[in-house]
Amino acid sequence: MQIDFKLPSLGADMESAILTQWLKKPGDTIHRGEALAVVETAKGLIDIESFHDGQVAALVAAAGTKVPVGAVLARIDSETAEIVPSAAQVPAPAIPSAVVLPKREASAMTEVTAPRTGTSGAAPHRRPISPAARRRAHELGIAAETLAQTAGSGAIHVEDVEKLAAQAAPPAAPDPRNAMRIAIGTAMARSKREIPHYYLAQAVDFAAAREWLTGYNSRVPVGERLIEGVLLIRAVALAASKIGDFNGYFRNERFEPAKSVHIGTAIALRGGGLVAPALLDADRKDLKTLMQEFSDLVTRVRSGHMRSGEFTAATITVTSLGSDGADVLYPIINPPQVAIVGAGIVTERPWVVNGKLLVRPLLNLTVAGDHRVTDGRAGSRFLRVIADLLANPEQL
Amino acid sequence: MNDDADSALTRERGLSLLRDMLRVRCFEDRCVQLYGELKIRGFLHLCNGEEAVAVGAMRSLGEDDAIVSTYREHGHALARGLPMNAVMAEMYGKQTGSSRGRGGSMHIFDISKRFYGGNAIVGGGLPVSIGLALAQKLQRQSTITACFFGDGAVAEGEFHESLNLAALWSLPVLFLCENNLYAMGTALARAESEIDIAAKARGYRIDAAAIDGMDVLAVQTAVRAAADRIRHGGGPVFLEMRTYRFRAHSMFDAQLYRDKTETEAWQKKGPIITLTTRLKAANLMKEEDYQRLEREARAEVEAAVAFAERSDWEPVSNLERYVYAEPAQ
Amino acid sequence: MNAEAAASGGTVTNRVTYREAAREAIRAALRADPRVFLMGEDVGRYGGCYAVTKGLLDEFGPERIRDTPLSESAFVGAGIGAALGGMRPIVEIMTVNFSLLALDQILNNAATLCHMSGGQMNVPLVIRMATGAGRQLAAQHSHSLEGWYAHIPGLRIVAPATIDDARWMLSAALACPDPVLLFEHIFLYNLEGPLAAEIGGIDIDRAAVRRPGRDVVLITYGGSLHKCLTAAEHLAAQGVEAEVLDLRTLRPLDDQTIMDSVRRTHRVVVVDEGWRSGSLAAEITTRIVEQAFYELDAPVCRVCTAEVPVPYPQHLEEAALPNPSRILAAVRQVLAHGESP
Amino acid sequence: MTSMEPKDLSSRVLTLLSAIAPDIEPASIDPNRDLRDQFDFDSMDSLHFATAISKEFGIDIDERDYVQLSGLRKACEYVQAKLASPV
Repeated sequence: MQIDFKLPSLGADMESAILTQWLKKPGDTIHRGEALAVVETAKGLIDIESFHDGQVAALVAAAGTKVPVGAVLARIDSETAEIVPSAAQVPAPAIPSAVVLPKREASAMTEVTAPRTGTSGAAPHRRPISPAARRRAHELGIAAETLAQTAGSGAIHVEDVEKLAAQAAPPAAPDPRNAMRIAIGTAMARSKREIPHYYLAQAVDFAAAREWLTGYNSRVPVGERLIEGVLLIRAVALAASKIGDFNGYFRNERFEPAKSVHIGTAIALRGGGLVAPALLDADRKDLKTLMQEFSDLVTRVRSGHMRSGEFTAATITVTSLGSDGADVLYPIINPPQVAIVGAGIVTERPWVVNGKLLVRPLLNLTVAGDHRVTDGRAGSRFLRVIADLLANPEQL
Repeated sequence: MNDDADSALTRERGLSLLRDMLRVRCFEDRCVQLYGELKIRGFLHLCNGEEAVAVGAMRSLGEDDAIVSTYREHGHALARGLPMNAVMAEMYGKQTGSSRGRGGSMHIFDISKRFYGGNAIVGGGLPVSIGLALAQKLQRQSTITACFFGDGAVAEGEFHESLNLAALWSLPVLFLCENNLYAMGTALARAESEIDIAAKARGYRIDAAAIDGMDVLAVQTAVRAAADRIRHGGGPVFLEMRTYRFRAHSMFDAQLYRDKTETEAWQKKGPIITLTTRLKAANLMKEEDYQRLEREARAEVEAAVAFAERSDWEPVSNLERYVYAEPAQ
Repeated sequence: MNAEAAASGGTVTNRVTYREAAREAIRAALRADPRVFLMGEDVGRYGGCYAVTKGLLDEFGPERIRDTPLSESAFVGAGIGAALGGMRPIVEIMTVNFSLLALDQILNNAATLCHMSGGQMNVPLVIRMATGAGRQLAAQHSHSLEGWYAHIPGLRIVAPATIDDARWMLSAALACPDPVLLFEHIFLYNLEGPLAAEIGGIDIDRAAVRRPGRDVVLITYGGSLHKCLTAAEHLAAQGVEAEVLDLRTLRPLDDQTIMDSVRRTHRVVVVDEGWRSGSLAAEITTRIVEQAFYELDAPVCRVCTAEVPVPYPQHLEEAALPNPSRILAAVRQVLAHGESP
Repeated sequence: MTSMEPKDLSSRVLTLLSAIAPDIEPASIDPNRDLRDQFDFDSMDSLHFATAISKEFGIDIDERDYVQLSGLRKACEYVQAKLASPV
């Protein structure tokens, strides 16, 4: 079998050598360990030995030439070559390529772009701005250039940026309504963006509730009378405590059921805007108590004496359009809550009762649910519980 | 592994010693070829010519004795019984190597064989060996520590400090100096004012003797006697093994510092030839025995090469492991 | 130096290796000053572990090209003593890995004698050492400890990374009255390139911009310089102009040139083969924060060797050491920093 | 209760309205227009208004009469009538 005799690597950092002298010629026999040639390396002359017994078949590299490591120097006919082929032929597992610098980094580098500030070349005196100030300016939407033009020459710090931002603000006191509009907008936008809403509507025969209410109110002085809204709040509270999946929060990617039932009651403000403070533990209070608290709540909203906690305590919200408005209201869930019940106005409508067509005061009740927590079947069950309670007001 | 060194030379004992030396010789020669083919990288220090020191010494040391070696350690490791597959895989830097591929030729370790590894710093193992001996002494153990080093280490400060401390505290350490006449490229006479190394050791009041490092039987006998003396509280012993290395100091050495004729002269009285001649003279072996043992040795080496070739690389994700002790699994 | 260069003299350049340039520097020093002599392990008969001193023994004889036993503490101390005694020794420690055996002599004698003696004695000694990893020599033979030595007041530390510096830095070092440690990264010995025939006044006090740039500066030295130049070429193809700053002197650091680069580019990557904790890169980063804080558009990014003993297998060693891929990743990071998230 | 001067009555009713709806500017109220249209008066506001009038003037107001309190003038007329002929 004929073997290639290659220039071996003789050192950690040897890349090539000069073949100075052949010690054998074609036809000569060669023994394992016997020197075949002499090469000149950076370290001096070194004999290179054959690892096989056999006969020199041909000399490939000429004396005096510079040869890289691994280049074929000669060919040897070897009898002993039948033993395991030299390791070179056995495919070594590849060294993981990820480690080697990929030849063309260009593709991986496409996203590298020169920084935007093209002026960084021979920029004139550059106003020192602290990293913290730079970040604060970014947050407040103030461009670095405008920062640089501020008076003085010292370094610009965070407080300078905030002073600048304050001056830039409109002189008039910010209109509170505007701030609330932004707050509502942000919450509703986030709700639309994050919460997969599903909507269900059901018409409810409100006649029994109205009848019951008129009877109740006729037996009590003006100050203790109830309004339709509180019946709905009570019904939703009882339904929420019965079916817990609609009462709680969706946070950190999972539903947290609330232990108590606080009903967020949507109260419209004059001239626009809405707040939904909570009536606490509405499932454990009777209609009389609920009405007093609800009445007090509206009074405080009207006079602007709200307690901050009341805004965040609600575990589910009820909203209605009052006595004149659309028939059906499709509300948006108030995050992080997971459901909201809406009530349109009560209107006289044809309605079949025990096969007879009658005129009845109907209330269009809707529920919007967070599909991450509940689905349509559960929603309609929840709606039916509310409807049944309203149909049997004595249970409220 | 501790058969009786003093008994008369038998065929069985002779062939066993020859087999072990041939395993080392074939391993080293194959490494030269593998280095040429870029399979083995870094530095490579071969012990051709010094096989008798490795085999003879390891034959006379106990399984629980501690061994400290140098960067010319392949013979020590194989004679000590480290599996050839693991040693070859370590030469490749594979995960299955004796040090998970992290050490390479100069850093082969095996705690199960109490083989405390090679050391790339000349003389670096000496202070460590007297520490191991101190632990054995303090724990009243019957084991000893054998420390291999070359004549080059004799010039290091650590040689002086270690021998003095070993003698001062009468520590159970056996100093085995492989004097192969060259410290890398510097002949002994150009490195040492006193070239009788055994005499140097006696200066520290340590029992010292010079041994023919080419005669495996002499080495085995001397090490056995020294080990017994130490085991029975005789304090440190120093054996200067006079030997010679047939190949370069390491890969990339043009051997400008010595003459080819000197190497050839020593090769004629090498450890393998010396034992083979003696066994044949006492007709305890024939040439076919030699051929069989060499074939078996070469086959074992090829199996180890194949094992190393198909072994996996240590994944890069393990790069930072073993810098500190890992919690017991 | 091949024949035709020597014959024509003048500014003709010819192609040499870093190894040959370093050898020529020693030869020129030996010829120029009888007080100069070379001492080290196997520098004579063996021709030098990295063959830098091959042939010098035949040319200058055993008195000035002195092979030593393996006794680093002794012969480095001897170098200090000879310098005190009026000679101009060049001591070769085979590699920085063995210099640890002579650390006491270097720190407690060479670096300290002048100050301790109230300025009476100085130590005009040059110590040359090979340094760095990348040849799979495993943990004990792959250290990069320039940062340690650059910590020591009283020492001058230089790192010639180009063929010109390998050829001309030594004379400046020998002229210095204080001890100078000169580090030659093992990857550089085979580097081949043009050598300017005569460069007057090469100093060892200034860093050098090897590649001007605009968008980021790669601050490095020694064996990492060429990795940075490779990375810079890749970046140029992306339209990113990277400046490459070769420190050349590691103690004292050339703060002025460093800060000039920072002011031009505002984004910094420091590439240092030492381990990150307490490294030269850490010192440089701190000085930039102290002196050019407001020039920074992004935190300084460091590319150092992973904090592990350097492993033997090629793919683990490659993963541990600074390499062009990791440098490019660092550049991406500093360029992306501060852009709108 | 003697009948009251109309001016006196309407100012007292206006005061009541401001009490229950402080967020309404009194000057901006058009007495003739429906409070619901002008200021989104809801059922709670109406109940509060009715309760306040009932307490102020000591008259009982049936639920069915809320519609007569839907504007300021209407409310005053309702109270006037109630006071004139208490039922």
